[in-house]
Formats: sequence, C-alpha cells, structure tokens
Amino acid sequence: MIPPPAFLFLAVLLFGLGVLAFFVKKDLLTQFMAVEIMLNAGNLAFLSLAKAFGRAEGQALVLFVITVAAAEAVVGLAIIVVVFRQRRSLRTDELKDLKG
Amino acid sequence: MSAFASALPLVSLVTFLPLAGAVLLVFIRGESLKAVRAAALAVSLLTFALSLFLFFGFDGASGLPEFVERASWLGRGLDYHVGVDGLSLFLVLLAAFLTPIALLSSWRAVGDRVKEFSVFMLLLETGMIGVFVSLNLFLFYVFWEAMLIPMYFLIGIWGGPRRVYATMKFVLFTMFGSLLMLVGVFVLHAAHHQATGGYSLAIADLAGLALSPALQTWLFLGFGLAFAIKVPLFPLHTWLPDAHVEAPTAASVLLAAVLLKMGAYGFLRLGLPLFPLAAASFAPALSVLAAVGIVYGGLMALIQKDMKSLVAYSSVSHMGLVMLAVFSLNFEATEGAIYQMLNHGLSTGALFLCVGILYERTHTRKIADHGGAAARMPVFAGIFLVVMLSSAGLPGLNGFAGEILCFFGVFAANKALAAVSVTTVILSAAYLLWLYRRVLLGPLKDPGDPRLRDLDKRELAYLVPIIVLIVFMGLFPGVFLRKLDASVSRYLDAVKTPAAATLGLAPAPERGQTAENRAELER
Amino acid sequence: MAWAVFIVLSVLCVGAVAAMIVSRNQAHNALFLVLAFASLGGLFGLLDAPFAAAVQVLVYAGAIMVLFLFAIMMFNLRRPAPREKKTLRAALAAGLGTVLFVELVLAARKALAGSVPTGAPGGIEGLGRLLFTDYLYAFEITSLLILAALVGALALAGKKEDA
Amino acid sequence: MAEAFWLIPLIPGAGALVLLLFGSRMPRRWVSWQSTLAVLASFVLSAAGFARLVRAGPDAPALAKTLLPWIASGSFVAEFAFSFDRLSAVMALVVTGVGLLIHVYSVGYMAGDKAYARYFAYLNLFMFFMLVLVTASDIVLMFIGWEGVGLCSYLLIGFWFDRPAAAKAGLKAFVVNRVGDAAFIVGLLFLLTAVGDPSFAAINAAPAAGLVGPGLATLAAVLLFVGATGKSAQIPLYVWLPDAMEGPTPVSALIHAATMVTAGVYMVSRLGGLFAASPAASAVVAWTGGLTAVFAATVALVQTDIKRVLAYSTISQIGYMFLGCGVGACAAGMFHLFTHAFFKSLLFLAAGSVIHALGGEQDMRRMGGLRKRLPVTFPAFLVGAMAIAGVPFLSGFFSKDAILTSAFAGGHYVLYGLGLAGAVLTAFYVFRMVFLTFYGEPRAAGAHPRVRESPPVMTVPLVILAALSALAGLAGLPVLLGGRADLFGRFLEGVVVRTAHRLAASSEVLLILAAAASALAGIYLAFVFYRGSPALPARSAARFPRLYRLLTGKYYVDEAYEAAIVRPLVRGAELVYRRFDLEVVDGALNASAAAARGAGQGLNTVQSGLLRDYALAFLLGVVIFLGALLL
Repeated sequence: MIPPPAFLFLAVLLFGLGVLAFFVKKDLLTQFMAVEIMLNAGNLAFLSLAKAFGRAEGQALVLFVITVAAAEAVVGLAIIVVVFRQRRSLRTDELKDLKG
Repeated sequence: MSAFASALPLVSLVTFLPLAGAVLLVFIRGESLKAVRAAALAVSLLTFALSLFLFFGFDGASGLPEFVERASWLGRGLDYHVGVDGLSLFLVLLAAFLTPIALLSSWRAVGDRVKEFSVFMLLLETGMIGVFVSLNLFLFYVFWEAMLIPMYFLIGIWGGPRRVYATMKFVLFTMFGSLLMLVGVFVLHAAHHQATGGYSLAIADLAGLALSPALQTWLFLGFGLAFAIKVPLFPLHTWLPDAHVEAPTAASVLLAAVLLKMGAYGFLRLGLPLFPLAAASFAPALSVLAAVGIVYGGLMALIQKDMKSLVAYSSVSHMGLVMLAVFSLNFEATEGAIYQMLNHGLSTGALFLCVGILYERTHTRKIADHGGAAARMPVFAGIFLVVMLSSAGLPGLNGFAGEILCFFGVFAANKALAAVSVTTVILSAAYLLWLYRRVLLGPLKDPGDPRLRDLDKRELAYLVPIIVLIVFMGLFPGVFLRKLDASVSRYLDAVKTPAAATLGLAPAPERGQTAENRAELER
Repeated sequence: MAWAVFIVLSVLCVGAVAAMIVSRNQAHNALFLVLAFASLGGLFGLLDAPFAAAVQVLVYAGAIMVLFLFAIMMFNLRRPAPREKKTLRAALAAGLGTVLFVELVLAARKALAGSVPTGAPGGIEGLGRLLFTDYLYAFEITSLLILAALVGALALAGKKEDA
Repeated sequence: MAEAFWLIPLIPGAGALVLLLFGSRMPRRWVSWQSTLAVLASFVLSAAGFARLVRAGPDAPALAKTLLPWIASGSFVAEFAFSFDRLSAVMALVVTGVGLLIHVYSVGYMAGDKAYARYFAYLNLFMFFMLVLVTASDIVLMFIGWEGVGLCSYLLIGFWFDRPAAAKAGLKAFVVNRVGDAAFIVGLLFLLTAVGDPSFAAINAAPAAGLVGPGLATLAAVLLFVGATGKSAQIPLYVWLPDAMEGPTPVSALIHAATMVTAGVYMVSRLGGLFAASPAASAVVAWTGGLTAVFAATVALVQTDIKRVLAYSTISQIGYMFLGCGVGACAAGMFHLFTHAFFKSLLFLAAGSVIHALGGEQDMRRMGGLRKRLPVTFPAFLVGAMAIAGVPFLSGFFSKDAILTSAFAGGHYVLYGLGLAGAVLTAFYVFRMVFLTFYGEPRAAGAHPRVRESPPVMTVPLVILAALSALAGLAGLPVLLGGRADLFGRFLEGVVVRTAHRLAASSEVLLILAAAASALAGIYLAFVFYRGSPALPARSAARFPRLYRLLTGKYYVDEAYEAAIVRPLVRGAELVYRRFDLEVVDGALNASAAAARGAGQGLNTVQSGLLRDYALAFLLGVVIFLGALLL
C-alpha cells in the first residue's frame, strides 16, 4: 500500500517538469506536449486525492479532463497546422503576430 | 382578444420574435436577397402586429405595468421581469412600427451583405424593445448594452466613408456612460441587500429604497450621465451628428427615432423615480442645459451643409425640449414629453427617410448639390413638406400637440426657460424650411438628371403610414394621452413625494392630480 | 511489490519527461511522451482507478499521441529545433517555476491535511453511477464539446478551395 | 341650416383634401367647379348663420358646437369647439364672399398654369384654415387656423417654386410669421395658466373676474399682439408682405390683402376684453397701427411695382384697423377690415387683370395709357382707388372716418394726426398708380398691340367687387346721420368692445370734412405730380436725394434685419460650431482618445507578441494567486 502523498508529490514534480518544458522549449508542438504533461499531472493529483479521501468524484473529474484534453488537442493541433501552413515555422520566437 | 392576449406571454413574444427571426435568417441562403428581405420584413411586421395587441389590450387605469411576466433568471435578484406601462407602451410600439419601415427603406440602399444587415436590424429591434419592457434593472442594462452591438455593426459596416471614426465616437461616448451605469447597478444591488436583506433589482423595489441623499447624488450622476449622453443632452451631443451622417438610412431612422428616446426614457424610468432627491436638486441645472440645447441645436442645424447632420442637430434641439419637459416635473410636461418623444420619433425618422430617398437618387447629401427637386418629384415634395411641418410643430399635426403640452408644463415650472424653449418654433421653421427651399425648391439643379424620379410604390408604402399617423396623432392625441394618464401621475408621485417630504413641504395639491380626477370623471 | 512497481513507473515517467526536455527531435519527444503517459496509466491503476488507467492508455497514449505523430509527419521538419539560449526570460521562468513548485508542495500538504485513509474510492460501478447521475449534464455537454472540437478542427485545418 | 355652421370650414377642407390627393388626375373643369362650389357652400352656410343671428337679436347666444376633444392633459384642455357669433359671422361672410369671387377669378387667371389643381387645392385649404380661425371658439383651436393660413400663405407665395425669388419670399413669410407666433405662444401660455380655460369667453371674462391682473393682461396682450404684427404685417414684422407679392395675384388679393393679414385685427377684436383691461397694451396696438399706417404709406409713394405699392398700401390700411382697435373702437376697425376686403381685393384683382393683359409686366413705368384698352378693368380699378383714397361716400371714406373720429373722440390727437397724414399719402400713392398705369402715353409693355381685356370670368368678379367697394360703406354710416345709421357698429355691439365717446355734431362734421379734404388733397397732389407736370416727380427726387433713396430703399429695414439679426446669428452659429462643437467637445474627446492610445502604446512595449512572455505573465499570475490562497 503506497501512501497517496507519494503520488501527490509525483504529480507536483510532473507539473513542475511540464512548466519547465514549456518554458525551455521553443517549438510550438513540444510546448503543446508540455501542456499535456501538466494536464496529466493534474489528473494524477485528482486520483491521488480521490484515493486519499476515498471518494469517486476525483475519478469522474479525470474522465472529463481527459475528454477535454482530447478536444483541446484536436483543436490545438489544427491551429498549429494552420500556423505552420501560413508561416512555414513553428518556432515561437519567430511568431510575433500577437503584437498589437 | 383579451383572452387571446392574456393567454400569451405577449411582451416576451414582441421582444424576442425579432431575435428568433434573426436566428431564422441565419439559415436562409444569403444569395437570395428577395427571400432574406421578405423574411426580415415579415418578422418585423408580425412583431408590429403583436405589439398592436399590447396597445389595444392595454388598460392603463392603474398606472402599474401590465402584461407583466416574471421568472427567476440568474438568481440574486437578477430576474427576467418584463411588462409595459404608460411610460413604455408607446415606445415599444414606436420601435415595432419603425423597424419594418426601416427595413423596407433599405431594400435598394443596402445591396451588400443583406442577410447580415437584416439580422442586425432584427437584433437591434429586440434590444430596443427589451430596454423599454424591462422592469428589472439588470435586464434593462443587458438590453441597453446589447443594443449597442448591432448599431455598432450597422454603422461600422454599411456606413459612409468616415464610418470608423463615427462608430468609435459613438461607442466611446455611450460606453463611457453605460460603464458608470453598471457601477450604479452594482451599488443599487448592494444597497437593496443592505436595506432589506433580500436580493432584488426590480425597479419597483429599488424605487422604494430610501437612499441617503449623498448616495442618490452619486448614483444619479452615474445613471444620468449615461442617459444624458444617449439623449443627447448639450454638451454631450457631438457623437450624434457624426453617427447620423455616416449611418445608413435605416440605422439613422432607428437611431434618431428610438435610440435617442432611451436616454429620456431612462430618466423617466430610472433616473428620476429612483433618485428623487438628487433629481430634484439637479433638475434646475439640467433644465438649463436642456434649454441651451434647444437653442444651440437649432442654431447648429441652421448652418449645417449636410442634410443628415442638419436633421441630427434638429434632434438635439427637439430632444432638448423633451428633456426640459421631463425635468419640469409636472403632469402636463411629462405627458407632453412622452408624446413629444413619439412625435420626434415619427417625424425625425421620416425626415431621415426623406433624406435617404434623395441620397439614393443623387448620391450626395450636401445641400448645395441639390435644388429644385420638387419639379420632378411632386409627391415626394408633398410628403417631405408634411413631415417637415410635423417636425416644426404645425398645429393640427402631431408635433404641435406634444410641443404645446411641453411648453405649457415647462411654463408652469419656469417661465424664463419656457420663453427660451419657445424659440424652437422659430428655429425649427427656419432650418427646416430653409433646407426645403434649398433642396426642393428653386430651379432644378441639373435638368438632365434622369435619376430624379418620383416615389415608387415601395417608398410610398413606408412613407404613407407615417404621414397618416402624423395627422392622426395631431388630431386625436387623446387616444394616446389617455393611456398615459395613470402611469404619469403614479410616476410623478414617486418623483415628487420623497422630495417634498424631505424638504418639509406638504405635498401640495398638484395640478396634475386635479387633472387626473377630471380625466377620470370624464371617463 | 507495490512499492517496486510505483518506483519503476515513477522513474520511467519522470525520466521520459526529462528526456523530452533534453531531446530536440520532435518525433522522439512524442515517443517519450507516449512512454510517460503509459507509465502514468500504470500509476493510475495503482491508485485503484482501473477505468481511468484504461482510458489514459487508450485515449492519451494511444489516440492523442498518434494525432501528435501525424501532425509531426505532416510538418516534416528537417532542421532540428533550435538550441535554447539562456536568457533573462529563462531565469525568470526558472525562478517562478521554483516558487510554483514550492507552493504546489505546500498546497498538496494542505490538501491532504484532512484526509482519512479509507478504502478504495469505489469501483467502476460507483464511477458509472456518479457519471450518469450527478454529472449527467456535464457528461452530455462534453459530447457536445467534442463535436464542436471536431467541427472546429475541420473548419480550421480543412483544405479551403478559395484560400 | 345654421346649426350646421361647423361645416363652414370643413367643406373647403374636405375639398382641399380631395384635390391634394387626386387633383392632378382630375380634369380642370372638375377642379374649378369643385373648389368653387365648396366655397359657395360655405358662403351659403355663413349667410344662413348670419341670417339666424340677425333674426335672433343682439342678446341671443352664439351658435356653438363641440365636435371632439383634442388635446387634453392635466389642466391643459383644448377641444375642436366652434362657435359662430356676430364677429365670426362678419368674418366668415367676408372670407367666403371675397374668397368665392377670387376662386371664380382664378379660374380665368390661372387657366394656363401647369399646376392648376395644386393651386385650387391650396386655395381651398386656405379657406379651410381661415374659416377655422374665425369660427374657433377657443384660442388653441384658433391657433390651428392661425398657423394654417400661414402655411397656405407660404405655399401660395412659393407657388411658382422654381423661381428663386418666390421660394425665398415664401420662406421669409413663414419664418417672420413664426417669430410672431413664438411671442403669441408665450402670451398664450400666460393666459392659459392664469385662466385655465382656453375659450375666448373665459379669457375675455378673466380680467373682470380677477384671474388676470393688469400687469399680466398687459404682458399677455402685448405678446399676442406681437403675434398679430407678424400675421398682419405691422411694424416690426411687416417685412414679409411686400416680398409675398411673388405669389399669383389672386392669392395676393385673397390672402395678402382681404383675409389672412387681417387675422390679427380679428384676434385683437376677439380678445377685446383682454385688451380693454390693459390701457398700455391698447396704446401699443394703437401706436403700432398708427405708425405703420404712415410708415408704409411713405414707402408706397415711390414703389414702381404695382403689386408692391398695393402691398405697402395693405400694410398701411391694416395699421388703420389696429389704430381703431387700439383706441377702443374695434367695431370701426372691423368695419374698415370689412370695406378694405372689398376694395383692396378689387385693386389687386384689377392689377392682376392689368398684369395678365400685359403678359406678366408689373412695373408701372412700363405701363401707361391702358384706360381705353382695358374698358372694364379701368373703371373697376378707379372705383377701388377712390374707395381706398377715401373719396366721400365710397366705402373707404366711411370706414376710415369712423376710425379717425374714434381716435379724435378718445383724445388721441397725435394718432388722429397720423391717420390724417396717412390718408393724404394714401390718396396720393393710389392715384399715382392710377395715373401711371391708365393715363398718359402707352409705354413699353403697355404699347403692345396684343393687350386686351381679360375674359368675363375675371371681369365679372371685378364688377361685383367694384359695386361692393362703392356701396359697402352704407353698412356703417356715421352716427351723425342718426343713431340707427351705423348698422355695422350696432350689429357688432355686445360682441366687440367699444368705448363710446360722444362728440358734438359740429365737431363730427368738421372731422368728416377734414377726412374728405385730405383725400381730395392727396388726389390733387397726385394729379399735379403725374398729370400736371410730368417732370415734377424726377425733380423732387433730385431735390431730396437722401429722402428719395431712403424711401425707394424701403428705409433699408430688410438690410438692417439682415445685418443686425440674420447674419450675426448665422455667423455666430458657424463660429460656435467650429470653436465649440468641433474643437472643445470633440477636442476633449479626441484628446482622451489620444491619451488612451498613448497609454496603450506605452503598455504595448510589454506586449512582445511572444508566446513565452504571455505564458510567463500567466505563470506569475498563477504564482501570486496560489500564494494568496495558501496564505
């Protein structure tokens, strides 16, 4: 029986790595993957807390997060495809169109 | 009829039918202009037909809102709560009456993105009617803001060459005002909660709050600024000429006829009854501004070189009289103000239609480019004349009935301001008839111009109803005024009693009350 | 036994993510990510959430990552991603990241403060009951969300004739 | 039939509506018959009502009829209420009678015009409003007629709207009238708030009942009278009337001579109770009238356009009427209104006949010698001229004498002097017109061989009017000839206010002789100037060049108004528009917009457009938020 706090610590660690990855990487696609890691860290946290409190709500939420993540991934990738078509690049230090 | 009327949520139907129509339009193929136009017109006509049930079903004896519908919506007092009373009934009718006319008038003028245009027009109608029927402050605010959006697009997309500037100015002015109003809404919500422990933004509940004079002052300033900009009250008027000049005819019509009324309506529905003490202390200053606006607008109209900005400044002048009457706080002035709002809606709307008709033919709004059109367009000249005389307040037409009541009421409140306001009789005749002379009379500017043809059936179809109404409202104002009586005296009670009580005055026997008695006796 | 599994899976997961940070090949990154997700699935299983574990493996490690791989193939990037430079921004991000990490740890401790270790949070049956009673609306709405995402993605990335 | 008196205005009104809507598709003959018959019907009804009033005796109440409520709100109540008393009867008879003749005349005069139906529609519409004005029983309803006739005047002055001068004159008429009307409305408001009932009966009774004090009465009366100076073309608002001659001549005869312009006199007579309560207001009326009478007559001396002479003459004659009303002899004023309606419309119609014959020529310097060639027009014109000049035993002689006698009897000697001087001037300019037009050698246009008399449809009304001009005076013979002689005055007794002054018979005879002498003196002078020694006018003009220029320039009143009122107003408005609307208000707006833009640009440097920076900001936010949650 592994105590939930261990899982929770793992979740925090993964989230931190996700943040790190997001800021270190410079191509849109990998940054997007970093976001997915953060989402999964969240999931892990939900599940460990569900375990800790013995309640199923956390598990239900994880399902929703996964569905939303799937939807998000689809749209996000579509956007990345469009960006790539127009700019021929995915380097976020080259994409400056958000500047007003 | 009454059974039918009571069985239906009539007010909601009238309010949201245009919205439903707009949704419906989205599914019509935009290429078939005819279908789009016909559908939009049909929806707006149906709305008008339904609004007539409101008119005929309206009793008006109690002075309370009728056809009330109430449902909880967002909770915490943010309810869906609508209904009409004497103050709002005719403004709803006005909006419902003019929307089909505006749509019909744009059949030739708007050939580009007709579907979107029609959708925005219908959305605008829902917004306008929604403002008038709202009995909940939050709902009022939602409609008030929502209405801005279609107007923004109508001017911004189908407007004239300087439309971007005009829309920015329009939006900046009005947003500035309405943001302050939003703050006021929050404060009122909190104040009500503090006073009663419950949550409500029903206007009637808020009117019952005895707010401290200081709070009233701040709230009145917040709300008043929003309304004054909309009216527009001098010196906050400069967005109006620009917006009008750049707006397409249909938008100008609704802007002048209905949107400007919202400012005055705001004062009547909210500004004065909710904050009577502040209103009483600000009324003299606002009256002076209104009176200045009458003369100022008139003089500015005199020197405009663009037909539309001339009419726009005439609105400043006319609405100045309405506001002056509103701030006079007596029975005749208030009824006169409401009636004059309708008159102004009709006659100024029609003036914009007439200007639009000329513009469609000549593609110029500069007065100097016109001349002598009456020779080619006799029917148009006649209709323009009637509209103009209505706007100038010729006795027997609608403008006079409202004007004389306003004068009378204002005179009872302040003789000097009344004398100032009467100059509108001179100024309106001067700028309108001068416009008429320069545009329609005199020798024909370009005898070979083939575009100057007289009105066709479609144009007659939307102008003739206005003319008929102008004459009818001039000869039989009682049909309309009697439906106002009870609501107006109720409103005046709300406005005047607290003020009198605080100032230690006995509630003096109002001339309005005796008059009301008389009206009841006659009934 | 459980501890061994936990440690192996944790190391795999953290290691995969770390490798992803170091690697500059997108395809490799994606594969690392598959590995991380798969091991997370295992961890979910350890947490008495078999259904979540299955979904994690199927949807995440399977479907979503395949999507990523397709995208990467479409771009067909020849040149590797550029080398990262250490800038002020990176320092700032690192600092903030550390603070966030500490905060998260604190938050986690706080979250667990009131926990009473009980048994399993209920099996698949309990989860299903929950989904179709309390979370029915949310559940139905997610279906709409997915539909919207589908349409949105098509509208965005689909070939336009005139564009 | 008399009960249906409220149909008097409505019949021409309905006729006008039909003509306005369908006139352009009707045959001309139909248009002429319909419009004329409508007026005839009103005339017959008026006559019936008149007969009823005569039969009913002086103390019988007026016929009254309330059709519908109109505007009612609070204490403001106005109704469509008509009444028909003796004063209304006189006015209605004059309006419908003269109107009928002018309709007939117009059939001939306008025969060639394109917009025939429009013309008659306007004419019928005018009859409608004018009759509303005279039969309204409350002052607010009267205001419908009051403004309505102004509208018709505007429409008919600008009837040939493609002529710039006509369009301009119409505009001027309407706006100047509106200036008066604004004062009228203020006066109205004073009265309505004080009296609380807009009916004339209530207003006239109010001073006696103590509802209206002397100060208020003066204020209200003067304000209403300012309205009358607009409508009735008195100083200072007379300026529109000479320009109004741009309209068709029958219109000038009907509206700008016989009926509409006398509405002010009618109003003052109608509100006699109010004016009588304020000696100051009455004095204002009398002095305005007296001064206008002389002032306009002096301008008429040198005008060369035949219609303009008549226009100034109208202004001057209405001045006499106000003079009469102001000195408390409204009956005399009304009597002059009555006779003036005949001889002035006669003069206009005859002038119109001349103009018609000369193909549109209006300049008397280009006429002359038409005596033989216009065998009906000339005698008619002559009768009219003698009547207005006050040649003894014609109508104008009696009516003018009645006014002057009243002024003298009331002790207003200066006003009497003004009136007498005006009478000399009147006789002079009218006969100047006669001599220039009909005598001497044919000049320019007058020499044209195609000049011939107008058709009977035009000359018959002339003959009828000439007969009336000659004989109408018999209705109001001087009291000198016995108490029963003044039929007109006795008819109106009890309806209009009259301050009775008894004069010795001898002084009354002297006054009559003075009046006759002044008329004859004027005629003689005109003969000397324009028949006796034809070089004299030019010589006197050269002798007094300043005076001459002042008169031909019409005292430069138009120019003064333009320079003192219109131009400063327009210039000032333009200045304010540029300085205030465009600079201050919009400037403030633009400045705030610029400030917002500047602030935006300042903040914009933070916006690198780089995803990472936004994410960093986001991260910062999360850190702060989480930190706050934890604390």
